[in-house]
Amino acid sequence: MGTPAGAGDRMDPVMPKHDEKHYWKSLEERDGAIDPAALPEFLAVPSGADWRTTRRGFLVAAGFGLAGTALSSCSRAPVERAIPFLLQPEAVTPGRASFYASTCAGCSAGCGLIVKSRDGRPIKLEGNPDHPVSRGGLCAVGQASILGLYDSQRLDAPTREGRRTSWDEADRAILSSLAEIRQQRRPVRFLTSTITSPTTRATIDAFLASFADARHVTYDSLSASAVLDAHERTHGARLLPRYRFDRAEVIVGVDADFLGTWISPVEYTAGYRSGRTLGDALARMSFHAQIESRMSLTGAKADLRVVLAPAQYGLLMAHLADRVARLAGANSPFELLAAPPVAPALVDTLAERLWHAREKSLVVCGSNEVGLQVLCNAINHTLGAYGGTIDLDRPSFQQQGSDRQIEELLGDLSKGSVAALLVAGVNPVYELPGGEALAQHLKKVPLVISFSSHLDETSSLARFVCPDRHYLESWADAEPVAGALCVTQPVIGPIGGTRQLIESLAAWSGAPKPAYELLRESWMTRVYPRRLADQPFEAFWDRAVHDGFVEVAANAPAGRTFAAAAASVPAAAPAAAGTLALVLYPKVAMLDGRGALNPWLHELPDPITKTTWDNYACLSPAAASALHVAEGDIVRIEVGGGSGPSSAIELPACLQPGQHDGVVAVALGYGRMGTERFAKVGPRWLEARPTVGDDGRVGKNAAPLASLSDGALRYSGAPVRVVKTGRRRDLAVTQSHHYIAVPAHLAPAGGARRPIVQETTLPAYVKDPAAGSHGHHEAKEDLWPSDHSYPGRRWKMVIDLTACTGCSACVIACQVENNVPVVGRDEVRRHREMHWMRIDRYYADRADGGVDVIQQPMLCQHCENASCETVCPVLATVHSEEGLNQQVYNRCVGTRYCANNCPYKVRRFNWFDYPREDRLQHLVLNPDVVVRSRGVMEKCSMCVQRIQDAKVEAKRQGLPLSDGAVQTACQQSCPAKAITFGDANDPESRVARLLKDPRHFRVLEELNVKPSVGYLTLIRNRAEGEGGGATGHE
Amino acid sequence: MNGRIVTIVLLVGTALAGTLLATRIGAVRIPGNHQGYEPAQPIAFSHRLHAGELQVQCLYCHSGAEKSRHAGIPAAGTCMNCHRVVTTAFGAVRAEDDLAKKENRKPNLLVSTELRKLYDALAVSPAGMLPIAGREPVPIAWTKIHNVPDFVYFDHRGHVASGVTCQQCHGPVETMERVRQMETLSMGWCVNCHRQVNQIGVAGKTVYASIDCVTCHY
Amino acid sequence: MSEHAVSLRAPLITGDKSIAQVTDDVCAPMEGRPTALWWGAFIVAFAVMLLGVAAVSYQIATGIGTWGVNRTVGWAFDITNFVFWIGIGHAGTLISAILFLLRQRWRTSVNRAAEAMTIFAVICAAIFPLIHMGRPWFAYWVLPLPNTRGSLWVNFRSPLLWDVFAIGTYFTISVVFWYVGLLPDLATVRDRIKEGARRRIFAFFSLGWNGSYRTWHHYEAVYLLLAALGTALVVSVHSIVSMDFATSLVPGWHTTIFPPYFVAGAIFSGMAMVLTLMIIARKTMRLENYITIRHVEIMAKLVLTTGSIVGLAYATEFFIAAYSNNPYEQFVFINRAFGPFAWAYWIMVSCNVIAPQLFWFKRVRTNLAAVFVLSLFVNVGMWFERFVLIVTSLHRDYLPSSWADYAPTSVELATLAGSFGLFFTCFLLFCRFLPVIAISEVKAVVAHDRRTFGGGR
Amino acid sequence: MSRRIFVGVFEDEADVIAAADASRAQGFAIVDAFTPYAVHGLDRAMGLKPSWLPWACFGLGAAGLAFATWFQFWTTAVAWPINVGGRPWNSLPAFVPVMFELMVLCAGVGVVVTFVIARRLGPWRAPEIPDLRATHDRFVLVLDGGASDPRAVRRVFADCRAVAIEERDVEDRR
Repeated sequence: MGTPAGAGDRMDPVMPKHDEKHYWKSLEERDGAIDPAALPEFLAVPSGADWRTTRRGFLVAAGFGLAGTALSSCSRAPVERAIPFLLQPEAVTPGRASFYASTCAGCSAGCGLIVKSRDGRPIKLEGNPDHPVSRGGLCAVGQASILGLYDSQRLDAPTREGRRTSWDEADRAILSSLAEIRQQRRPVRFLTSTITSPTTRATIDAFLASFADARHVTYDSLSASAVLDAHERTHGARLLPRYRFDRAEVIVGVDADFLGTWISPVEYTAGYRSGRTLGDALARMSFHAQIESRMSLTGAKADLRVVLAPAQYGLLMAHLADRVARLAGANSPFELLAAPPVAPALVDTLAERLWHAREKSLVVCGSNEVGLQVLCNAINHTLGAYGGTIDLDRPSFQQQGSDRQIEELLGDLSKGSVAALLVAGVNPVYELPGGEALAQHLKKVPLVISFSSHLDETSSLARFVCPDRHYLESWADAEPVAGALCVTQPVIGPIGGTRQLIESLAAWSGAPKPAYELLRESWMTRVYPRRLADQPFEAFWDRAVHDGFVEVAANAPAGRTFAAAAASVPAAAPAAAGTLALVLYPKVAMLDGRGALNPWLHELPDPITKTTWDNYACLSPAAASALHVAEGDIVRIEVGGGSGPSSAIELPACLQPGQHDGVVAVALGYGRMGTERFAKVGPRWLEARPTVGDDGRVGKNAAPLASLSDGALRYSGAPVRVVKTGRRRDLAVTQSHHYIAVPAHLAPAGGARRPIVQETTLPAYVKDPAAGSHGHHEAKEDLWPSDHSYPGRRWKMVIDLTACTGCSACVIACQVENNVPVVGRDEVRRHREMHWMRIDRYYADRADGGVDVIQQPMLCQHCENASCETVCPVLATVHSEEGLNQQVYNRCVGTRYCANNCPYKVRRFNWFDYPREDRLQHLVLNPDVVVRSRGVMEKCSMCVQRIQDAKVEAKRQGLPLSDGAVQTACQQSCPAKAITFGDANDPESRVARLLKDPRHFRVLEELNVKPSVGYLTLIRNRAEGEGGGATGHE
Repeated sequence: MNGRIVTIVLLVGTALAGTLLATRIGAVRIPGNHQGYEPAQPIAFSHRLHAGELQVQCLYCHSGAEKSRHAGIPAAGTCMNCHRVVTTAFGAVRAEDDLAKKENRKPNLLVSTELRKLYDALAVSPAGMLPIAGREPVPIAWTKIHNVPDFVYFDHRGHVASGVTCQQCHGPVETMERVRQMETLSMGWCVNCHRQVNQIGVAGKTVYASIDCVTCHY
Repeated sequence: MSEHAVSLRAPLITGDKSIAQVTDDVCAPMEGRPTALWWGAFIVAFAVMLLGVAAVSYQIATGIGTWGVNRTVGWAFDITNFVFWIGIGHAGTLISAILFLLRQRWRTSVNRAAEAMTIFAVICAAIFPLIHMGRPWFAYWVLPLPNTRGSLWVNFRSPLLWDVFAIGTYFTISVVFWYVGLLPDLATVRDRIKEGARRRIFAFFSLGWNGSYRTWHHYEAVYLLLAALGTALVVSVHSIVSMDFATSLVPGWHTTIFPPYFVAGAIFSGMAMVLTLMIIARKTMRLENYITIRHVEIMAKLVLTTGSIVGLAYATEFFIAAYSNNPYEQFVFINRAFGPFAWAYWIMVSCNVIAPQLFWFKRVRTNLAAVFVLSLFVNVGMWFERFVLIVTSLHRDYLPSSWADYAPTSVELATLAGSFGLFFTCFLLFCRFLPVIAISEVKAVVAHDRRTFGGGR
Repeated sequence: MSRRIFVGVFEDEADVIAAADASRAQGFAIVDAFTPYAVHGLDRAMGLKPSWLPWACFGLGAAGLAFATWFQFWTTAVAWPINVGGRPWNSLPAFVPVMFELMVLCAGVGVVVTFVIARRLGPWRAPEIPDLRATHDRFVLVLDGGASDPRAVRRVFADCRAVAIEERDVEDRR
């Protein structure tokens, strides 16, 4: 497929070429080149002669000049070649996209994909709507994972002692040393992250079987090990249950960011949203309470948010368990308990709500403390959640890591007893606390084989690196949830000489086979027997490959009954004076650092802090002022004595409202090896500043601050000292004013809070669906004659603020679809980010001292009376007859008047020609969207390229354009299905129905610009008028 | 007096410039307009012969026009559908046969110079059309004639679907030995046609051709 | 009637000049060698201009990104400088046209220089709309030219396009007016020169003017007509420039009082600049007898008046915002006075409103040094007025999410400096090569004075 | 053929006005006067009609206005009507500024061009000037010597304190 892809590019005349500007310039230059040639004659004439002659002289000159220009214009534009296939492949029609089902490997959640491939190049990943796990959504990380395919810094051949070598040589060497180990019966360890692929697991087992002492060690750097361990205790089976948020009516999350980063966010978001659906026939609104110490995406969405120090989770949950048990009539598992860390009334409310909705209520805990998880299970058991909102019969395999195993392995390594270590899918030296020590120990291991596709902290220490393929080049499968078998199929020929993990293992087991055969065989023997409907294997297989998944019988250890394990209250260590509790958390984009090589993810504003390109120390405003620290001040975070580099890092401070005053929160996943590449990101000019930090990397690695002891990888709770260093580093934030209210000292009377977002509470909504509305400002009288009707289609969009979680999947989806450039840290700092789709995050202070968070996706509103259009002198932005606000790049001269005049500030200007350093990454560009050159304005086009394609395709087939035939990129990717787009003139369309919804409102409607994008009121499940939530008191 | 001489000289010059202009007047055009562009192609493929004399349908080779935005240039494989058997002009074959009969020998295979290029590209031997061992096929690099700037998205599908004939934009290709750009392909040319067909329709049936910017620019 | 009024006063031109002396005095600086002072000034001005040229070339080659502007503050120095220079450009035509219509005979001593200043200022101004474009090489697209795009014209609804026509017309008419005024003087200079290239040049540009009274007769009519048109332009141009802002929906821009407010502001700044230049000119070029204290005083009065009007406009803006009770509007003005750009706002107020009030005192009006300093203050203040108007309105508009700050880059500063360099370079060349005072008109005044007050024959 | 003219040079505007008056009284044909500045009252003395240029100016202005009005309407509402921000096809109020500007432009530039042509001025015209000081500090009155008696002319000039009086033969350009 490699060559066709190449051919495709040249075949495709609309493939955006970077020299567009140059093409025009060269024309200018050529015209310019003629006139000077004519001038000398003109100037020569008058000398000596008197004036009479000069006029004619001028005529002559002009004549020649004109002739010259005319002649020059006959010359040709640079010759373009068109190179067709020699033999046309069936599947590929140049210029026509084809779609393949596959499975995302961005994380271990295993979401379903539809890969859009154009001329043999995958250019866009979309969610698979039929997929049993993800149900059509796809998160930011998943969306962005396509860029990794076109990463020119991927290893394209195996290396030995850091030098590249051939596969044969590598295999020979590895086989010989493996044989040695085999007959010396020395220990072999295979270290991986969670592997949901039955085939891969089987292959590994088969490979290890030939060794006397071999073990497959699994760990997850974002560990949920405690959940599995707890279930081992309480249910006798070490497994991760499948949480069914769609079934839950009351959800209590304890430190579990299940909408953002915890285990399977897309799946959970979809479920969560389906439990919070308003408007149409079935109106459901679950109640969600979140107990956490920092402001997480999930907490931001919660109806009730309780801010608590990590140390106090245990006590609170104990009280919860106690109350619930009482309500259930059982006797409390605890004799006496210390006073609850929050108002007792609050605990009562939570317990009662949970009990009231028993069997439909759910408590999830994100902590990695087995004790807490056991408590959690106990509560859920009492509530009858098992079998209802928690599914043990079809459990999840999305997290299998065991902290105990990795701890043991590290022990063995330090003893130097391991003979061979094979590392796949993990980067322990970077991810685990004590990485430096591990690095030393690895040197003692005779044979270290890494399957990493990059040279990272671990693979750079390995004797052999046998680079695995990108998942879009691979044949693989996955079983994220028992019974849901997903297929990953290659959509492009391998770029570079990589080899799939299972192929390598097969080769070393002495039975080399291509991955495709390995997979089919494994399915024949393992999956096919579990089929539900009887059909021949071929049909079964083809169906699976076509759909991307197949539902089969779950052969998981059947969920046992609950055996009350000794639930104890984890001791809450009193915080030592002058210390803060450290909380290490994964960012939505960066997770554990697997996104660290992806510029899109670095530039994606964090949904809460809106900061890009860095990690930072989050402090509550109170804590910050106590430390005399302002935003951007670099602070030093010291664990324990603060001795030794590993236990202290320096980061700029970031003030985070709604965070516990006793907590400092730091994001994981930064400071990774390989981020040096971003030194070259962004435009280079006089006052440009580098994207990377002083150490040449993006951010700092916080993993060393975590701890791995007695079988648990701990991210939070460690007491740290925070010291101000006196240095500064301004953060690159896309939003500099964070509150929906204007600064108090500048606020006009009554105008402090701006009516940008309409919100209300559930009871108010039930009483009056239009509650919270600021009144609709439909202009009755119009100064102008109504010259413009929209008889044909009328594209409109509605965004449900109640559904939107702010996860930012849409932002990346838009970036990929529309070739939005990456501009680098300095440009973002200067407020010149280019994202067409942004998510405005507002805080709103509450009476009780808490803070509410509002997420509002903001994109071009495609106003009917667009203020940007009237001011453009050259008609570069005008209105289409389908109601779109068109931006014509090639007509734009770049006055920026339109951007000034846009009340929503959604227009983006090309301040520079943004360099795309990695030429290979040009292959990800969408050929249906122009790559904008310097000096032109751009903005959301409502994916007009998709509209046009759908229209033409409908015309071609002589069919009407059905509702949903056109989906914008943001809409398609949204895991919460918050975005609806369609033809408002079609009364049957979903968007037309939502436009009639009483919740529907439009931002800044009073300006009478008549936006085509509307929003649905944000509704929180709270007592009417009550702010809700509470803050923990020490 | 001396001025008079200068005057005469310059009058002559002006006349010269005038005539020069007159001769090149046809070539006066806005930069970027390549009307009349007629480059040589790697293989001297004759549309007159194929589309004209032999009546091969345009869409037979340029099948993309129906289902993709690009009409596309046929793969060499498509040529082989016929040229597996036809290796040179029919007349030449006939003559060779007669000659062979006269000299009573087996007529030997004639391959036209242009078609040889095709076979070379595919690395097959004209005799038996079998791949030549150790020879890599090399794709044929045709020269694009109808170019629009990169910021213009023209889509063949819609036009073919609504019955616009190929000749309307590409001219009487079936009469061209070497293909030549007939129209200016300027924006005005497109827009005016779109305006026109909204009035008079295409091939009798009424159509709607939008003149929105986003019809072509996005 | 006005003649009568004037006649009661002391003669405008002091030193009991004869007509002949007028010619000699005015032509003296042109005919002598340039002074060291002139050379010094010229070299400095030219160097600064080159700096500006460098900055602009770098910006055009690299991108608008070399400026401090961002997604929220799309305009800053560029349009600030544009409006500033346009404002400066108003004094010339005002003095020539309006005062001519008002039969203010004192104008004759300053109108020539003022008109020249207008032209140079408009040139400086016109540069900015050009270079503020992302793709200046396509600037000609703003002109309604025939084209092959299905005759896609321009957007006549865009205030920016109105500017193109307003500025174009204003520039053309100003040049024509200035040149027509120069005609007789060019002839005078021509006839003072015996031979050589300079004579040929002056002969060329004086269009064979021979002082024929029949020509004078029509000339008077043309001059009057141009004055009338010029007056209309002075008012219209800045009104239209103000509509760039007034017709938008940016709070702080969208204000009905802009046209008169801008015109007043323009005259204000223009007058201040004339004062600055005249005070230098009369010293360096020994024209004390032509640009007398009285001229200075009259202009000081004008500055005081317009300054007060501007001050009133500032107040009115606040009042409108407060009274309209539109929260966005109110916020913008509170933010101006007390927000992040308060410093700029208060510079503006103190320079434009408070400082000129000193002109109530005759002692100040007639004290050259004081007038000079105050005129400088006004120049600074008026630049900041535009800066405040543009930046503070933009940086915090409707959605708090997109609020942003702004800081100029070195490139912007260099560009601003460069525009001053260009202005003074042009002006110095003008002083060197053309009569800085309208000779023929002054002669008329002198003759008139002699008739009214007598004088040695 | 050449003709004879009388040239009187005066030092003061009052004198030249007097001379002009006297000459008209005597019935001499005044060819022209040459002065360094526009002498008030000399037009009356010479009996010149008011300039017709204002009419030209008005006509040109009207033409400019009409063109601007038509052109803007045609481009925005007829040639290619484009929906710009929902504004009406014919947004007349928005056209006013350009209408005004074009009017002024045509009137202003037009009248100057007309003047230059009407008075036969031009870049390459050699100045026909009876006394070089006429652009400096002298006032010159030129009479047609055709009919009138030289002595009478001399007397009139002398009475008006002429500093120089001479008779010349000039090329007749009529």
